[in-house]
Amino acid sequence: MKQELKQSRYSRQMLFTPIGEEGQKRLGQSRVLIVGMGALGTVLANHMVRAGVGHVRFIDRDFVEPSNLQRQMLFDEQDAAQSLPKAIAAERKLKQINSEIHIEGIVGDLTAANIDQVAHEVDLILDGTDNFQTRFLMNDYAFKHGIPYVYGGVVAARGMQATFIPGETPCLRCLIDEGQGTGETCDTSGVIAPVVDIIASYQATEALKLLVGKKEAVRSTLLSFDLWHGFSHDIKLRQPKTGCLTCQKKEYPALEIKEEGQITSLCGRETVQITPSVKRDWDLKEWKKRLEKVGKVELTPFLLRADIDDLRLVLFTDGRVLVQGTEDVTRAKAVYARYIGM
Amino acid sequence: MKQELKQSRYSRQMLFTPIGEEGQKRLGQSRVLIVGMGALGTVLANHMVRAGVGHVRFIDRDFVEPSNLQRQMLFDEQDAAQSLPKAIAAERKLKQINSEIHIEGIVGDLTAANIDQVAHEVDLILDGTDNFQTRFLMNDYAFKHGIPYVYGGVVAARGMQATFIPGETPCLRCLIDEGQGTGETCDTSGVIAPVVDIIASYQATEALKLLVGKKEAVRSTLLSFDLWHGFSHDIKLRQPKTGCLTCQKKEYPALEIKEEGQITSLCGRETVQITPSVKRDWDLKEWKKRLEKVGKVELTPFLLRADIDDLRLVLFTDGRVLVQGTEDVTRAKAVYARYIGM
Amino acid sequence: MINVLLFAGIREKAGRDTIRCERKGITVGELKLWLAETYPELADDMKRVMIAVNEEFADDSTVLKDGDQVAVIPPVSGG
Amino acid sequence: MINVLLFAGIREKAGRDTIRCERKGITVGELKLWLAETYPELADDMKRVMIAVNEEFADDSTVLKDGDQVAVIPPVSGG
Repeated sequence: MKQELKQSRYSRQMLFTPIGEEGQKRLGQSRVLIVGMGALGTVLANHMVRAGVGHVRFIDRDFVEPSNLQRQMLFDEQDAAQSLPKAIAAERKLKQINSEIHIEGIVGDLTAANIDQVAHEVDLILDGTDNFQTRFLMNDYAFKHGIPYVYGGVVAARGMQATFIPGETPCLRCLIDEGQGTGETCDTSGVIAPVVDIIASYQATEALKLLVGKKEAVRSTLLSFDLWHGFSHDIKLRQPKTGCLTCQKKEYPALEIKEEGQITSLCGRETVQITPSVKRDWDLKEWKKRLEKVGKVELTPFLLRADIDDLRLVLFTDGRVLVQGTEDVTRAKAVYARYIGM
Repeated sequence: MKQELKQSRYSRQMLFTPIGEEGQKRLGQSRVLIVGMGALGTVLANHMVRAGVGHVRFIDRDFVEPSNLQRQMLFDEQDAAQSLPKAIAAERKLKQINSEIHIEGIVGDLTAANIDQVAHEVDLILDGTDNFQTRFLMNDYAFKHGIPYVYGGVVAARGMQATFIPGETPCLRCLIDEGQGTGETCDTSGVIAPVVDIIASYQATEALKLLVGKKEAVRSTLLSFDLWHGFSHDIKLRQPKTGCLTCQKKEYPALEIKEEGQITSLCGRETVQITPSVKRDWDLKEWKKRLEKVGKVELTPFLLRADIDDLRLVLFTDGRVLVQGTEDVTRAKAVYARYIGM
Repeated sequence: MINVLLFAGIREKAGRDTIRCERKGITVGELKLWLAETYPELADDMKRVMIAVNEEFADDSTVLKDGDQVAVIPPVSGG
Repeated sequence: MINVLLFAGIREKAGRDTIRCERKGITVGELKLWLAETYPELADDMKRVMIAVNEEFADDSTVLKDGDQVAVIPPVSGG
């Protein structure tokens, strides 16, 4: 019956001439990595999975909380009630949407130590993170391995998007100096969901162009706009920065594995994350026994929560700890040192 | 604990200054109508529900099919396998996302005969439809009752968005003449999901501005762009059209109830819909008995499917019939007359 | 000289993205008629397009000036 | 004269959306220094902003010409 063909899953996408049957086949043979499964990440994953990208891999270090529901479109109240890791909750939802492709969620933090393994053989990297530290890591990896890195960022009603392609465009490091604060965060300025959707949808579009082999259609600008106040810029990216450590000198500084553990203040979360330099394999039941002496603790299959004083510690099996209720890195370190040990 | 407050559901939206606590309260007291729960409609509903709009009502005449999954973001494979009406499938998903607001899905076709009831006391109307016939109906109703109508449209990688506010802007009828074909449809040109998300997110943003009382922030332009080929226009809307039947002469032609049943060819579907002029109350079990003499029939709790020759008829309790497998209105009418009766 | 910019399916049909019109003192309605006569493949589309003059919406009665940028944009109905 | 356009938080801090700079032959780096000195409330931001000159990305060594439009845009890190 002719009807069956017309009703096939990707028919409307194949009718779009620049994709067509050939492009659809290419999508099915593609592999992408999405780093971060928060606001941008959930929209990106939704697009890649519905479009029929053959292998969609993602990594996220966080779990679902009620304040995520306003904008993180794959999560519902149950996910928040169960404090599911975002990579797990997203994988469940996405598999209900498309069972014909490979969907692979990883609970963890992308670091210089694991990026070779996590980004192994992907065709491009989609940015769903909330910090420039991880962005420089993705950027340096992408330029070292000759794959595109698709940047997106949002705060308040503002968004930015650019696609960095080794050998064709400048890189993120040409535009922004590492190590400088970024001013506004979701914690000070908030964020509205539509700007998230729009930026991630621009990222998804550029990814589709690359995956179906239409590199010439990729927008070679940094798009920057404010959805509420109504300004918009499309800034041309022409020359790499003279002496850029990533795309000119090819030193890729973000890929150097540092000895000390990493400490990050998470965007908009009143949370400090402490990652050990060497991956641990923690027995959370042991930690439960230890910490229930000093506070109220709760163990789920994926993490351990401990309320101590006015703070909450969240422990993961890989040795990561979130200190919630403060943005003061020193205080977080102190609490960590006291209850977990440096 | 301070943490609880910061983690509250809408905290990131309230941190966004133009919304704030006052705006969030207003959203909770608002009521919106979304017409159509397809590509645009699912994104619109997701935004309204996550943002905490107090009462989200929507109407859709269609059911979920596999070809919808590529872009209609609230639906999964189960919904398609069960051929759930879109309004039902969407309501189920949305209630899992936010149980604290009122969510109301209506299975049916918006017509001049029922719009008074369906749009009763809403603050604005969001456009998730795929045809200009229904758009003129929404436009005329909105201008008669002094509420905003938020237009969006997509095809291929192109999108358009404008917000029509009685007494402040021209109306849809000032821009487009009724009764003229629209050229490209999803059936001839396809559609990609990111352009859907972007247009619906622009619509959602303008709706949020209106609902929180920031009318001065609303964009007074017709936005038009092509996401793949990279052009974009922001066309200023200044003067209403001289003698416009809706916003100048206040005749609201789309609100006239016509005697004959309505016949519509659905966008990209090889489907003709036939709606009776008077609402029916069909017993689908009776229809099953009648039609199983001439073809293979299947009854679900919501509809009856009958495969007859190379066509499929889908009957709903309100008397609507979809004739699938043809776009030929005359042929559809003939089949309808033969098996259902005019 | 009026510079007419074409978009979407209209651009593909015409096989070009701009058309120059040397007629003077015409209205938007007259420009559409001229386009339909000069490029018969566009005649059908001219009945339903939206016209922006210098990025501002214009109806058929708008009079065009020398140097105007006219964008011809088909309305989008899908959703 | 160089016309400097401010956006987002920077616009709010400065309480204005444009600043005119009459200095001649300066680079983007020198303009940022001048802005930081002239408007101390912007000094911190000048360390991390991105600069577009006439809608094209520019690094600190870019030399500015009379009439250039300079957009000062803070990078966006959330997600």
